[in-house]
Amino acid sequence: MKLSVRMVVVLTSIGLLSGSFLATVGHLTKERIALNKQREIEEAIIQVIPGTVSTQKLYEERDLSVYGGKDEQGTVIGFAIHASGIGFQDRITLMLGTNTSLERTNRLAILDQKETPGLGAKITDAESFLQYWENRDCSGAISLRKPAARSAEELLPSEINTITGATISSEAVLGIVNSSLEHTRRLLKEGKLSSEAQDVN
Amino acid sequence: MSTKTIGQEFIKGLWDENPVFRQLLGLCPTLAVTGAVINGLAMGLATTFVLIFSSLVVSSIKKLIPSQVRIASYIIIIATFVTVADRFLAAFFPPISKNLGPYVPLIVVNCIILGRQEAFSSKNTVWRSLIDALGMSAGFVLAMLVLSAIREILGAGTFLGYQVMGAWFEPWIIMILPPGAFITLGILLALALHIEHRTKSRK
Amino acid sequence: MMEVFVPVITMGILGLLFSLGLVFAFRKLRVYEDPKIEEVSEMLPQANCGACGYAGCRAFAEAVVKGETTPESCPVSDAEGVKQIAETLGVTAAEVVKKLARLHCRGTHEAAKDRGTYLGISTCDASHLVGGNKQCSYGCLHFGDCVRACPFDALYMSEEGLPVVIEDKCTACGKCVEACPRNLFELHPISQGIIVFCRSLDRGPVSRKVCKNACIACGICARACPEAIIIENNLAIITDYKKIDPEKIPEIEKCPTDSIGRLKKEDEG
Amino acid sequence: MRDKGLVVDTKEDLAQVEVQCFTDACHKCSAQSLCIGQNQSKGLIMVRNPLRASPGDEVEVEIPDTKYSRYLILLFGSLLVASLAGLGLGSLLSPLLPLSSSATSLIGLISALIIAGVFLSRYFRAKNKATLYPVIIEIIKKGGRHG
Amino acid sequence: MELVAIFISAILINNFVLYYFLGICPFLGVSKKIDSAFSMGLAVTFVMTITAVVSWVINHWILIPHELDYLKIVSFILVIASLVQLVEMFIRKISPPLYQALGIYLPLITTNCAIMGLALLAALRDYGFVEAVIFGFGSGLGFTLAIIIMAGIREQLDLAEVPEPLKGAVIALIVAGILALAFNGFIGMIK
Amino acid sequence: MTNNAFILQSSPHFKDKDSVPKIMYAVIASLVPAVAASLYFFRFRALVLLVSCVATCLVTEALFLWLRRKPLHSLFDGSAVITGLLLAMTLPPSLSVELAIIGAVMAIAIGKQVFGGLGYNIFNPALVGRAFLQTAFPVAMTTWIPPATLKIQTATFATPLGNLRFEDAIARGTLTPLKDLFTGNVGGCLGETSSFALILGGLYLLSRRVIDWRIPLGILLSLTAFTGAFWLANPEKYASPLFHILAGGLLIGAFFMATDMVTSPITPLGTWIYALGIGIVIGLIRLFGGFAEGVMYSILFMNAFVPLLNRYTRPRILGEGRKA
Amino acid sequence: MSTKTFPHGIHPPEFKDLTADKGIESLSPPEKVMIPLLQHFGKPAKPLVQKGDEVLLGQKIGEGQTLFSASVHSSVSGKVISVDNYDHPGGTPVPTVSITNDGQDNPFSEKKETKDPFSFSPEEIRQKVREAGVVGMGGAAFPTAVKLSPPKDKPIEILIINGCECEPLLTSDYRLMLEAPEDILKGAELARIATGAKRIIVGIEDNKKKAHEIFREKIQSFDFDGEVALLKTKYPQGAEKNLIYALLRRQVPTGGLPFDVGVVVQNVGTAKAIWEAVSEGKPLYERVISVSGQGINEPKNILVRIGTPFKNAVEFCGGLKEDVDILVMGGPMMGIVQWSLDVPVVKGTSGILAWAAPRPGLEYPCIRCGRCVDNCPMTLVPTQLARYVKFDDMSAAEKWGVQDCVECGCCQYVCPSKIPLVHWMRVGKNRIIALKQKKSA
Ligand SMILES: Cc1cc2nc3c(=O)[nH]c(=O)nc-3n(C[C@H](O)[C@H](O)[C@H](O)COP(=O)(O)O)c2cc1C
Ligand SMILES: Cc1cc2nc3c(=O)[nH]c(=O)nc-3n(C[C@H](O)[C@H](O)[C@H](O)COP(=O)(O)O)c2cc1C
Ligand SMILES: Cc1cc2nc3c(=O)[nH]c(=O)nc-3n(C[C@H](O)[C@H](O)[C@H](O)COP(=O)(O)O)c2cc1C
Ligand SMILES: Cc1cc2nc3c(=O)[nH]c(=O)nc-3n(C[C@H](O)[C@H](O)[C@H](O)CO)c2cc1C
Ligand code: SF4
Ligand code: SF4
Ligand code: SF4
Ligand code: SF4
Ligand code: FES
Repeated sequence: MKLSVRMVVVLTSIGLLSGSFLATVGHLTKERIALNKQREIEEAIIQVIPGTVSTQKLYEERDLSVYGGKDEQGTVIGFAIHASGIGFQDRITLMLGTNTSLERTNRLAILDQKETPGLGAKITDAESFLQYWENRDCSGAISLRKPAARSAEELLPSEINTITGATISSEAVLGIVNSSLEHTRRLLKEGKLSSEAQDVN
Repeated sequence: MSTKTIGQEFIKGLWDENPVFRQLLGLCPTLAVTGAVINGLAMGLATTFVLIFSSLVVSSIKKLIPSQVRIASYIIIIATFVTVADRFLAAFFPPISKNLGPYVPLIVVNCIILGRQEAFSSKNTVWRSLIDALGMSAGFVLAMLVLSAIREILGAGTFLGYQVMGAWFEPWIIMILPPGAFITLGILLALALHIEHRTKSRK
Repeated sequence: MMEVFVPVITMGILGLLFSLGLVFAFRKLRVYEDPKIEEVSEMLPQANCGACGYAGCRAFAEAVVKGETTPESCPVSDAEGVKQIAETLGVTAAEVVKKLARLHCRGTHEAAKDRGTYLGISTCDASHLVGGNKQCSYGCLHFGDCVRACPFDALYMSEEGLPVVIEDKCTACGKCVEACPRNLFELHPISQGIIVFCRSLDRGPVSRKVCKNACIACGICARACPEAIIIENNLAIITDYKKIDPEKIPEIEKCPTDSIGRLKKEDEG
Repeated sequence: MRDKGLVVDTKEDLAQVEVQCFTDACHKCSAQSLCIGQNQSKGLIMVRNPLRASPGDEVEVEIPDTKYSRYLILLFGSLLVASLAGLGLGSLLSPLLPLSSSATSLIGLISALIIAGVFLSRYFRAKNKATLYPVIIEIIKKGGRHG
Repeated sequence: MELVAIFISAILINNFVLYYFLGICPFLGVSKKIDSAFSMGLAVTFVMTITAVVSWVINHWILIPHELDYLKIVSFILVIASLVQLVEMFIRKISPPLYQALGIYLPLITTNCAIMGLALLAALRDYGFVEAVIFGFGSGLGFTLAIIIMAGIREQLDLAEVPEPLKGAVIALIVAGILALAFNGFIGMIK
Repeated sequence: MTNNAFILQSSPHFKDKDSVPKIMYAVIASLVPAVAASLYFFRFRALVLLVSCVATCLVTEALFLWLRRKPLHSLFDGSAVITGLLLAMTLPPSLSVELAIIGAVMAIAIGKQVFGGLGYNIFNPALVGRAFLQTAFPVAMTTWIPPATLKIQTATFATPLGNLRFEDAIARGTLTPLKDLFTGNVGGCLGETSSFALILGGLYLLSRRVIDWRIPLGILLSLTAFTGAFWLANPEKYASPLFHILAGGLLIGAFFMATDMVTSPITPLGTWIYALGIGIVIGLIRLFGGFAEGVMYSILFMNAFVPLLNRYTRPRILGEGRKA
Repeated sequence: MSTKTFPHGIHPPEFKDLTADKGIESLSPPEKVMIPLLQHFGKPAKPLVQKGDEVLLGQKIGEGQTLFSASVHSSVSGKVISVDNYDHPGGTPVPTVSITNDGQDNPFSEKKETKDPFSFSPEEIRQKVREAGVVGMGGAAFPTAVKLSPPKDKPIEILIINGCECEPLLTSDYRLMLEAPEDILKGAELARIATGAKRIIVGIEDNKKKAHEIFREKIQSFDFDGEVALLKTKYPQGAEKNLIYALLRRQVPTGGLPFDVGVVVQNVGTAKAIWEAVSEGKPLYERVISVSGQGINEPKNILVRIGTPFKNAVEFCGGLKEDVDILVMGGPMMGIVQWSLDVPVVKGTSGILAWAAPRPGLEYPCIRCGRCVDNCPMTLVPTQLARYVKFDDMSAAEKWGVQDCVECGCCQYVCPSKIPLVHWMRVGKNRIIALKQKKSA
């Protein structure tokens, strides 16, 4: 009997000790981790909506969040759509900046991807991929030029270039963008993207 | 228990009882995060941290723990330090933390750590356990370094992100991908066995 | 306050539940055993060869502890080990009679002729199945099944084509005795003086034709030492090793084919 | 698989035997130290004892390992099927209940597992002794302790 | 269909062993015989499915509401350990001989990073309840598929003249590498 | 009449004349039309790749035989030559020689010799080499040049399947005509372009009974059924089964690679399952996967199942299961 | 008439024309005969004579002791010079009675059977067959009396007379069928009576059309329910399990005997020996053998006394050619190699063959071509079996059926890798038996 009691007591106290220790550690790191996450998002927003001074989360659900980028005056100068979906092998998370009417793209940033290095991973590469996303007409669905056009000028305003040898990744990004754009448009129409809704911070 | 000198206690982890090459322990993280040297190194260091602190704690309270609940106690202790390591990385090195993904938390099930507690720390003094943990960690870090260096150099032409191969070099992407991990580790293990065999037969 | 309280309580409860589970499991799983078994077991060579007649080293340890057998019954342990075990158990160890495997054939490549060009599988048992690759139907086939069977690397194939016992390594485990399809190995005490190095039952003229070193049943040895050696089925047989008179050994060793006698240097490892 | 072993203890028509292969295998296993069942690392197993071997006897034991695999497959297979079915049913029923679908699925899962557990224990009660225990097929050597 | 995608990808594309390198120990350790590989696979699948459920519940009903995500590691590992213990006791209750046969690899399940990895990945990806379950089940099946194939190959390699230094783990790793190559063919099938 | 001259062996004492080298050289002979076609369509590139792959395979094989202290006569059994030939035949013509050499080394080293050499490998060595290259150098391995006969100068060029899969060929009406597929006047790997040459070689192997007829037949059947179902449902989007049979590496795979005896099942039922499986996986990958082509992956994938298939499809022994 | 056959099997070159048209010649008894006491499947017979004894032709010199043992008789009259171990065509020496021939051929028993042989009871027939030491002459040399005693619970419906002689080169059964068809049919009728079978089927391959015609004609004169079936020429058509399948579509259970499907199979030579044993009380002391092969100068079919050294038989046929390098007792597919011509002809010797073997092909590892699987008449998987044996996994080998291998050699014949598959099977069977013996010991 004595042994059993000791077993319970020891294990419970180890649990209690570890709990308190972890509570401390958790408490100490919590803010910093939250801050890291926020900073990552903010930096991305600033990158995809040039001129942003402050940001605000307008909408959030799984796989899709919409942020507003504001100028000094506090007016929303563009939306930053934070979305993710399945790529060549694993998830791709991206941030797309658009104007407030959701008709033109600003810029695209890829936040997280596990595509093949040297191939699909070129979606993070400005020269081969991201450059084509600047200033596209996104009032309708954006489409992919395949085989790739030789220069950006050849592309239609609503077209982007494929990465040669990585059609799937290009298509995946396109798919994520198109569906999140459409979703966001719906939200906009339903009035769920009012900038007064909630403030980040 | 142990009759080894302190020096031997440390050295054995590097080769004779190298957790990866000789004991085949903790292969999952070894394979998973060695695509780049920086990740392998970070993982190695995180594991080192957990191993050292768990060994210290376990060896200092070993008398208090009834043997029937020892595994459970070790798990809690290890998990605690793993959480610390995980939080620390997330707080101060967010990119690395992101790259390592779930593999840092997975240190908790790394057989090396639990195995060392069971086989060593629970029977030895704090001091010896520390040396043993240091040796084992060094062995683990060494393995991670070798593997990740091969994979990164061949797979990307870089070492710790610096270009080391000439421009002529066409990176073997396979090396950073899962098949390359398996095959490289396989070949390294074969080499380790071969070396072991050689040294043994020479004795 | 809650911030610290909740995790501490959560962990406490988890630890409690977990330990209760373990206590429950533990109380159903206990077994008792004599700690000496473990101790003895650790002193044994851990070859698990079964030469002692038990299922393995642990089983032997158990038997020793229970007094069913004696420490020296493990043929693989050296004298030192046996003494150690005996001391642990507080008994006196008997003298170990070390045995060795001995080959009863001298049909080297040179001495024993081939039957023909053997094209079958290169193992003794396979060759034996088709009558063997040697003209002698009783002797060594040279493919070394015995060498492969030896768990202690105590056998090797000599240049002349016969398995040689390395005395230091041989533990008399008997695996070669089992492996040889022609039953050419036997275990003998290390002090054994005289051995018949042939198993051929062929008549003298025949065996002389097929192998230079054959026993031709001439009977010189049997006449020299009739109380211990007889000729049966065209072969000299030592009926009782103990009755061989050392004085008569030179007489016995007059065997024209050297197929009986003491071990020679070349037969040793 | 057959294995030799030493009878350590007997109880009714079962005997506890220490078998070689388990110990051998365990010595090589890297998870050896984590073996929760202490019995395993010593290679102690319970076997049927129709030959009435007594402690100290050396016996040959037939371990029906392919049979184990079959029954383990059956066991885990049915538990799996049950849990998935329970989950599915639970989530289908959620509109009828004032609970979230995850809660109902969980309830479904747990109840399905309990039901499956009851059925399985019935099923295995019949099987256990008859076919599943390893069995002593031969007493190789009588030990010293008889009577 | 998102769920189908999760399921297929867990089996063929993001296979736990061949892509995430989780559960390598049992993959190398219990893949010598097909029968035991299969039962090990199913045991892992079952435990994975249940773990997916339980860890989701813990995560979403306890940890997230109380902002305790730093207790994730500790609580997951304890939950998994208790779960295995529970399974163990259940089997012990219904069939002592099976328990004694299984005993050898139950510990391998507890310390198996596949189970823990599953709980963590499901949490990391923010899966919903049903998704988590499908993910757990699919990953288990993927593990089972990989380990059975491996066992088949290794039984065959027992009858091959594999060079001495390559025997055992080495050849198993190389086979795993080629398997990973072969499974690559399914990449991109899920979009 | 000397006694010692007789042979000692177990029965039987009569043996068929066929031998491993004869079989291997038959395969090499059957590859002649396809090799000729590749030389015709890709000229110098083909020559360079063929020679470097075969030579590297032989050298690697010799090296391993030496390391393993095996008799060197196995070098000339022809299997390494086949591996080299087939590897080269499945490479894009524009691939650089260094990469081809890496592939050939890998094919023999990790595809064959680590398992114990001829007869013991689980996976098709040539395909292991190719899969290694494909994964190590995905861009180089998916960059195509047009055959010399087309006399066009472009840096990139699509294979018929790539064209179908990634460039909406049916919708755009640019699907490669079957005639070109048959003669081989299209882009693609060295040896896969000319269906005619491959069929010729395949028929020769079938007539010599070197390969098991069940394998090509099973693959063709299941691929036809699979792609046919989709084609019938939506011919606007999916290509016809005939197109799928003639395009890409299907024929070389079905006749020369899936039939590799070492890596295919030995039991009749197992062989059927294996062949049908390959066809279906090819269909899956071609229609829904991330790659235009699926022959290599599907053969490797099914290779992995061969030990299981052998084990679970053991034929019933004559009289087995009858009551005694 | 359609030819019957079984699945799988092979077509090795036949070379039967070397001796097919040569009538049976008698070889005069040699100076000295060596008669092994083990010429059958089972235990050696117990010697009844000693060195120096005088024996007569047909005198019993070895008594079969157990059930699976057969008596042995002297094949000459003369003096016993030794009872000793002597080389045997089986490969290992066995106890052998050596007798010098006095050239008189004084018969041991004068008494001629007076009673009509067909009126004997089954037990009497068996008794006479056992007395005469008759063993199966189709290869296995199984004591015939045992075969003629089916267990009570296994009623025999059909007696098959095996006239396939599917082995290449051999023609002794063929000549026997041409020259003594009536004796064979009479012996068959006796065997039918002994076993209680209702029907007799004579199976003959279609490369022996002449024998088939003769039998179809002769069988008319017998009043039993009989049939002469034509079988496709294919090896091993004569193997009893395949023969039974070909003729009756019945499968003998694995590990079972023809009894289990109500069948007994007897070789034509055995049938003739049964007739002679019962009608004349003549023991089995001589038999017909083919001495053939490209290495024999004048291939012939000859009637020889048991115990005659091979040398005498071969010299009677013109001796060996220079380039001979293989000497075989039995057929080229299942026969046993010999290393010397000194061994004696035994009851199971169906032929002595010699030829110049082509240089043996190099052995390669198995390339899993599956030809062995496609040709094994027992539908085994020889390559896998050989691997199991080679890597010493005897339980797997047993599970995959090594013990069902009849050692016909089809697999090895077709194997392009030249793997000694049959040798592996035999090693495997042997090891399994040894393991079992060790267990039971
Ligand atoms: C190992 C390997 C990795 C690949 N990785 C990617 C990738 O990350 N993204 C991608 O879109 N395509 C990738 N591909 C190529 C695709 O499978 C496919 O061939 C390509 O998307 C077709 O595009 P193309 O028509 O532009 O060549 C990879 C191929 C291989 C062999
Ligand atoms: C132990 C044993 C018992 C046998 N008993 C009988 C028997 O009672 N009746 C019979 O017809 N054959 C019996 N056989 C013989 C076989 O059926 C078969 O005829 C014999 O082995 C020769 O066959 P083969 O010439 O095809 O090799 C027996 C064989 C063995 C090994
Ligand atoms: C592969 C093989 C081939 C055989 N071929 C013949 C044959 O051609 N003629 C024959 O009489 N027996 C042949 N036998 C033997 C028969 O199976 C069977 O044992 C025999 O006919 C029984 O008759 P017996 O006991 O009178 O010898 C063969 C056996 C085997 C295994
Ligand atoms: C019909 C046939 C097809 C073959 N196909 C291949 C092949 O696709 N790839 C290859 O490397 N070797 C092939 N070989 C050669 C050989 O079998 C192969 O290298 C073995 O797998 C090596 O063990 C083939 C041989 C034959 C007889
Ligand atoms: S005659 Fe004697 S010594 Fe010579 S080989 Fe035979 S058994 Fe050996
Ligand atoms: S002693 Fe026996 S086992 Fe050893 S080589 Fe000679 S015949 Fe073979
Ligand atoms: S395995 Fe046996 S029965 Fe089958 S073909 Fe080979 S020798 Fe004949
Ligand atoms: S015939 Fe020979 S090479 Fe072919 S599978 Fe059989 S054993 Fe292997
Ligand atoms: S380290 Fe992953 S299962 Fe052991």
